[in-house]
Amino acid sequence: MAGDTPMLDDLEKGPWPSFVKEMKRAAKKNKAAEDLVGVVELSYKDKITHWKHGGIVGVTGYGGGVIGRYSDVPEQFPNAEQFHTMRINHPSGWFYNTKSLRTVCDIWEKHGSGLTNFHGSTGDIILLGTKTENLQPAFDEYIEHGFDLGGSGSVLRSPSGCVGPARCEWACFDSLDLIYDLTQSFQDELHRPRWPYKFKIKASACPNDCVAAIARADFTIIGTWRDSLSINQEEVKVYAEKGMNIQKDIVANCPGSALTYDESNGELHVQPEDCVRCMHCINKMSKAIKIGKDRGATILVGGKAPILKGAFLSFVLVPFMKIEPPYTEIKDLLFKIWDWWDEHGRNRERVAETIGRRGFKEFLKGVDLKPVPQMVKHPRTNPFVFF
Amino acid sequence: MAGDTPMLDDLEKGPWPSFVKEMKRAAKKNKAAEDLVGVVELSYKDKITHWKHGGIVGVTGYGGGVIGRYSDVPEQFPNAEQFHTMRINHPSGWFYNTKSLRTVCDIWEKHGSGLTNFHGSTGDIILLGTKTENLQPAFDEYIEHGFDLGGSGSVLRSPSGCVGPARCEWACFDSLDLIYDLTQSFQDELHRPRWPYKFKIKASACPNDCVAAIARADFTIIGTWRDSLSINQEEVKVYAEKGMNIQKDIVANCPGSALTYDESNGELHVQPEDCVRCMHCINKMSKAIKIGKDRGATILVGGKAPILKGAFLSFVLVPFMKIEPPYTEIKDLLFKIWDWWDEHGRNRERVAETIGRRGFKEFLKGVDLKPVPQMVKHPRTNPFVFF
Amino acid sequence: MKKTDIGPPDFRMMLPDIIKENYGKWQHHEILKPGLMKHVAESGSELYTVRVGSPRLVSIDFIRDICDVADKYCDGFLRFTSRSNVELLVSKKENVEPMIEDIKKLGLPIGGIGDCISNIVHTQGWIHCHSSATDASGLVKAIMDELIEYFTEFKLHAKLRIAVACCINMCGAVHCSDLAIVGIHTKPPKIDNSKLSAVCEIPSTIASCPTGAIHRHPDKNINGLELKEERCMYCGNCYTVCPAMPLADPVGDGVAIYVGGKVSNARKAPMFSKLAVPFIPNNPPRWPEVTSVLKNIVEVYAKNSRKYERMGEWIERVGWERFFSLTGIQFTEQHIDDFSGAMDTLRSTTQFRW
Amino acid sequence: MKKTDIGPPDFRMMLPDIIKENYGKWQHHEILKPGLMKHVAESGSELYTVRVGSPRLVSIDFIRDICDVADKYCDGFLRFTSRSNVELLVSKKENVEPMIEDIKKLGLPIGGIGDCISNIVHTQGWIHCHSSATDASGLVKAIMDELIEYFTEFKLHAKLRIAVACCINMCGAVHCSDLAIVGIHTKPPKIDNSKLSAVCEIPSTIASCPTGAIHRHPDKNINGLELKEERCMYCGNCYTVCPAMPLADPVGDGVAIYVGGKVSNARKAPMFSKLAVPFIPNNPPRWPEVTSVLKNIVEVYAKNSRKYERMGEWIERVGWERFFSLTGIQFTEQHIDDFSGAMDTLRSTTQFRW
Ligand code: SRM
Ligand code: SRM
Ligand code: SRM
Ligand code: SRM
Ligand code: SF4
Ligand code: SF4
Ligand code: SF4
Ligand code: SF4
Ligand code: SF4
Ligand code: SF4
Ligand code: SF4
Ligand code: SF4
Repeated sequence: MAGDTPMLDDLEKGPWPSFVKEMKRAAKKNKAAEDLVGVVELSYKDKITHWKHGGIVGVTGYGGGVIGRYSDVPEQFPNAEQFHTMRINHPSGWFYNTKSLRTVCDIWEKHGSGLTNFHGSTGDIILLGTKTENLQPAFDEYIEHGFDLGGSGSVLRSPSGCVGPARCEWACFDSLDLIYDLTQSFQDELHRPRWPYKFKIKASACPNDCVAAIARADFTIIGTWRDSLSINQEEVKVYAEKGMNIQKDIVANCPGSALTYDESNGELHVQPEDCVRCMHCINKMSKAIKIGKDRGATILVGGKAPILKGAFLSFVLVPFMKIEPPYTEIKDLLFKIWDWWDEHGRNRERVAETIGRRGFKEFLKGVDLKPVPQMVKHPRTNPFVFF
Repeated sequence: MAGDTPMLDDLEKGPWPSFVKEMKRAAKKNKAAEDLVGVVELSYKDKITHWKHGGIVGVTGYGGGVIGRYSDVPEQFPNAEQFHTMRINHPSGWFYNTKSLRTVCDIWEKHGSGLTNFHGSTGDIILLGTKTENLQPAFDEYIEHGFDLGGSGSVLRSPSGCVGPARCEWACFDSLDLIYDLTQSFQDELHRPRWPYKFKIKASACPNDCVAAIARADFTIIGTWRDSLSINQEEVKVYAEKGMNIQKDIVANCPGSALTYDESNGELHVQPEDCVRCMHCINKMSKAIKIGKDRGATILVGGKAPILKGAFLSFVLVPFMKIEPPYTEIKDLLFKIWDWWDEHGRNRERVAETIGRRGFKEFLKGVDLKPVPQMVKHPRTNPFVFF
Repeated sequence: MKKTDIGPPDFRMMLPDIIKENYGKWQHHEILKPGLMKHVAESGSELYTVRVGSPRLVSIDFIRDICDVADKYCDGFLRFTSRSNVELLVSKKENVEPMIEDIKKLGLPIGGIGDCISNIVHTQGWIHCHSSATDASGLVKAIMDELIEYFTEFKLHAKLRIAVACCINMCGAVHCSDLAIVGIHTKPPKIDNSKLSAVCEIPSTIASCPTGAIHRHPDKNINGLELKEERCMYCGNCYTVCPAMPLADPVGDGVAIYVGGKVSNARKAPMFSKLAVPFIPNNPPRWPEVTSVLKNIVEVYAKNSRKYERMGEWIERVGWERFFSLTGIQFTEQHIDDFSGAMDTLRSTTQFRW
Repeated sequence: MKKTDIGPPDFRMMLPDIIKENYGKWQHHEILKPGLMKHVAESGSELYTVRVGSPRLVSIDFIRDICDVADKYCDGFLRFTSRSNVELLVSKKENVEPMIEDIKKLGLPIGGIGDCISNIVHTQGWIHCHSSATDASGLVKAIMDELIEYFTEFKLHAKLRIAVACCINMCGAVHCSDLAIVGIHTKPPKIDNSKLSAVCEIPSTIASCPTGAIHRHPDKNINGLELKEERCMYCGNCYTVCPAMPLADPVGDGVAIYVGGKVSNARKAPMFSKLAVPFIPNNPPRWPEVTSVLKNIVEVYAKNSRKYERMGEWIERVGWERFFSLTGIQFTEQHIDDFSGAMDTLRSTTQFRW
């Protein structure tokens, strides 16, 4: 049972909504949640985590989707001794109807602590805190109501994508449909570990990258176009009239030096071959400047966090690919990458690390692609070339 | 004896002065030079060098300054069988009076092939081609006439510096005197190998770096100033009148974004704390803009060619140091660096490589310097920090 | 056979009519005020989005509250953002203000759209993870309480993205955030040789250490491991592989602060965050030293940056030396990289500021 | 005891009066025409400098010729530049033009000052070095014959520095040149086990190889070495340590071309040169394939660059993809780095041109 919680109580104050208030709300209805409050207060006092290394728990037929978790203070907080989480795969773009959402809540009220993360940082609904015995029944009910587990362990993790065409004028492909299609197509890869390590897919439908794909996904799909953006000169004039300093704030910030602004006639022009499609001018002059019409995506690979060889940003693999159902080209590429990585990757080695160890050249051959200058920031500086 | 040399002969033609003509000029007077023409023609035919690994040859009391060289075709070209070079240390700034120069030539006429490089890329006078038996007599005569050997092997190499105050309005310290003083002070380091590998010192008296010190010297001294450059507005106007586009060609190229040009009154202003002293505006508006008055140098370390860990550009060690005779501060620093490198460096490891292997942090401690942000392009990105 | 592998629900079930009708046909948008924007479709339809801050760690009743609002004003649809905010999508303009009132009654902040601080991407911390060197939810609450005005008002020249990770595994885009707070250990693992051989595989534990700090115990009678402590960089990789090597320590644990990362390709290419403050000990429940450093950085940035300039763009323009002098943060040997590729981060030019 | 360690002569002996008098007191300079500039001192004194191209590999008679000119017009003083040009320093204006006439009679070009190509920094090559994969002097002669107009006329927007090195030891600032021509081997060393053990130390030869390609000969009867050829990157380090491992090969040797380096701190910080053409076989005496590639690059650069823009600055502005398309040079797998730190050179942004 949780006793006094002065430290957590302090975090109920202040303008930002309080997770402690939420924990206490759940605690009122659920003993595990109540004990969780105690465990966390103890951590605040001891300045140390009270969770042990997770054991392997799960549901029938799946190799992941559940994170086992045991407390190291079960005597004090017996109801939180087992506090596993379930990862529920989210609908593309994190769109919900309230009916579905309420169902998710109701099932969790029945089988879990009533605490959740909306969402985990990979994108899943994180259901926090249940016992081993409840995992299967909870899972069965979720499946019944149309929800399935996301990934954990050495599998494909739940793909995610930006809001895209649902609410954004800049979507260069249908990020929602693509993510849904890929997720459905790769259910086996999501649920049954067979790779060296985890693999993540994220899709942003334009270079603004609203799901931070380039930093967090082994396979990064970022929308772009091959023709030119278009400029409506009348709208340009409206921006200028409203006080925008087009030369300083737009033109001078263009990384491609592609824009020229003629103050005399108020016209803004683009040199299409110089535009690197950074989105800046489009972002800031949304009414005047529109993305191109020949749309698709750049495919990049290798993004990941620092463990173990340092962090990577994804790097360009395919400068341009059309992204259209049934998405055959992108799936073929994924299979080639997985095959190569599966064959050459060591245990706990992300694909970027395997590429780093074996060389990008070998990787390119492995996935049947030709080198192009778009793949590099610059050619090599050293003379240590293999022939 | 050299026979027909059709390939080399072809290189006598054309507008650029011909080294073949020079070889043949020497060949007329000297048998070794004559045979050299044959050896080189053979290389042109065979597309391969005809020189063997050099043996150890030298002069009494010195561990370097001579490069031993033997031909692999001594039967064909007996007079070039031994073709050693002597490196003669140049006067600061490569200034000569004709009397000294003629003396250098006369001695080489007597003891060598009569061929030279003015200068080798470290900065020495390279006397190309003599026999072992001539080395000591040649050396003795050079010493007699005030010239000494430069460095080779694992020693301090002949320091060099830009023309500096002798003919340049931008010299922030006396590069000629500094180089002369250091060369004289470190004669022992120049002539007697005792280090892991070679060590080079170069000094450019301003950031234009006219001796390419940052790329080629383990210890790089580049002039700079701590106060502000100064601008003469009248002269600015003259440049503008003569057609210079000050906004586009000067202001927009300023890497510190330190300049503002007011077209209305024709004035150019600098924000001194933003100026990174790149020299651009000064270079292009030499009459209007002058370097600051509180002058000294930035000390950088580590420049070198690619063998073996890849090339390095020198990196900042001391952002600012006053450079004034007797140059005690800079010499103290050199001794500290040499002591640390001597202790920790492996065989054939340049100081940058030792720093890379042992860590910049340890190096800083070794040379008694505190970390400052000017030492880095940016702080670390990874979280793998030692405490 | 049991039903499995059905995947997530089809998102098409989750879209309100206005989105279905104008799918892929949005024309432009306008940010009307903090937390409120309007998208206009080619058809002329207008969609209002109200963005609501969430603590992310929520009870099911929180979700139900939000569902009530969505039922009342949004035809029963809503979404979450990639930074865990709630977005309520309104097709009727007249619903916007009443809805905002209702949300305020729930005690939830509205903001995060446009040039401001949005929700903090974060992780599990002491709530759930065995790896954590700090708490995540508590840090987020403390920081957002301090910086709330940057969420609810326009006080910046660009977006400012904050992330918190409770250990250097960095679950989140922490390594590319404008401001990143990362839990770190600063003491080597404490090896428990009494249970080690029972729970860990010795060779793979040795192999897990990137610095080669772990080796077999020299005492042949002990079937366990020993550590070259001076080689340990507290990365925790051994602990991930072997539970008998915990690093957590009440004194040694705390956070580091990294700054200046971004992921968008707008203007400058994506950048990693760089180390600003190497270590601040944990001081729950409010980590006052952390929040004051962050507030100071945000204020200095807000004051000195130019229009549209993200944190990292501003720092690149003025230089890191200026960042340290303006913020008063001390530059230490820890700031100088010593990981692989470290030599490339040394300044190989005389271009710098005093 | 013999006299030693006297060091070079004091440079003060080598300075003409006009320099002694105005030492450190120069006020500004003007470039009057190709190869001629005037420095004006605070005192009002004027010093004219005429820069003369030299093949660097010269006979003593060449030096004597130059001394004659200096005696006639320059009070017996002269200097050489850091790029091996001769500089004649004239204090009397009326001496300038007659001296230029005399120099032309010697067959020497005048130029290299200002926005042009100066002399090529280079090395020994087949003239003197055992390591060389190509000749240096011959390449320089062939290139300068082709590009002479860029030395004697103003046809560029900035300085263009060319360097030639006959092997990857790169004696010179080759790794930071606008245009760099580097001799390379593309065949592994041919081990001569018959003499190896006599002339080389086996362990240090094995240790010299950065890729670990060298190992003891598996045949116990042979006291020598064997090579994993596919691991060899032809760096030549083993050959430097052990003469019984020569790499030179008439077919395998040739040059690579690197572009876009610089060392000055003006505008952009110093930069390394980057690979443009991985390999062109040796074709003496005039290496026509090399000179035509270089000429093309120079012409494309001259045409497309902006005022004051060095080669590397131009390429950075337009992008490497544009460099390859404008020059028509093929991009190959060799261009992609695979040395240490290689991953940092991959393009981690969607910003690029088609
Ligand atoms: C809703 C959301 C997508 C989603 O699928 O959930 C979204 C939505 C929009 N983003 Fe975004 N972005 C969203 C996360 C991101 C992220 C990812 C992140 O924050 O982790 C980024 C990359 C951030 C980075 O670089 O570190 C991102 C970088 C942008 C940018 C580029 C900003 C820049 O200048 O660097 C724009 C364009 C702009 O704002 O000018 C943009 C613009 C937009 C627009 C205007 C697009 C549109 O027309 O609908 C949307 C509203 C803007 C706003 O919030 O100010 N969005 N946007 C995400 C909201 C997160 C939140 O709750 O705050
Ligand atoms: C729940 C979640 C954090 C959160 O609060 O949101 C999470 C939690 C854990 N992550 Fe993570 N990661 C989560 C998203 C991420 C992300 C972000 C992403 O996916 O976009 C990253 C960075 C991107 C990446 O993958 O590189 C991330 C990088 C890691 C790493 C480092 C991997 C690496 O290669 O660098 C580890 C360490 C490991 O795998 O051993 C890790 C390991 C873990 C473990 C399993 C701890 C462990 O060592 O076993 C954590 C379980 C915590 C718990 O007790 O619940 N987690 N992890 C996120 C998953 C929720 C979801 O499914 O939606
Ligand atoms: C004579 C010499 C110094 C010496 O001690 O020998 C010298 C002399 C001058 N340099 Fe230099 N530089 C000399 C080698 C260099 C080098 C080193 C090299 O080429 O290997 C560099 C660095 C080149 C690089 O970045 O790769 C160099 C980068 C500069 C610059 C910066 C150019 C730039 O924009 O990057 C200037 C300023 C300018 O030209 O605007 C400069 C300016 C000057 C001035 C104007 C300085 C002055 O007021 O006297 C001198 C005549 C300029 C000219 O030649 O156009 N000098 N200068 C060298 C002549 C070499 C030659 O024969 O061509
Ligand atoms: C003569 C000279 C080239 C020239 O034609 O000008 C030269 C010639 C040789 N250099 Fe060099 N280096 C010469 C300046 C340089 C420079 C430029 C400089 O000093 O500014 C460099 C690049 C800067 C640097 O030191 O990093 C240079 C980097 C090398 C290297 C690579 C060192 C490295 O750490 O990367 C080697 C290889 C070695 O030391 O084993 C080398 C080795 C050699 C050897 C001794 C060959 C060998 O492997 O033993 C060459 C003898 C050639 C011969 O037969 O005459 N030489 N060497 C230059 C010395 C002349 C002089 O004293 O004035
Ligand atoms: S990534 Fe681009 S298309 Fe997707 S939501 Fe963001 S701005 Fe819109
Ligand atoms: S999208 Fe970016 S690169 Fe293209 S014109 Fe606009 S600002 Fe320039
Ligand atoms: S480095 Fe500077 S001071 Fe020295 S000659 Fe060049 S421009 Fe003049
Ligand atoms: S010297 Fe360079 S940085 Fe300083 S003001 Fe001039 S152009 Fe700008
Ligand atoms: S960042 Fe570390 S401590 Fe936090 S959830 Fe991820 S693995 Fe656990
Ligand atoms: S924490 Fe990291 S560095 Fe330290 S012993 Fe464990 S694996 Fe090695
Ligand atoms: S570059 Fe190589 S081949 Fe040429 S002189 Fe230097 S060491 Fe010899
Ligand atoms: S040339 Fe270089 S890579 Fe090849 S065997 Fe010799 S040392 Fe090794």
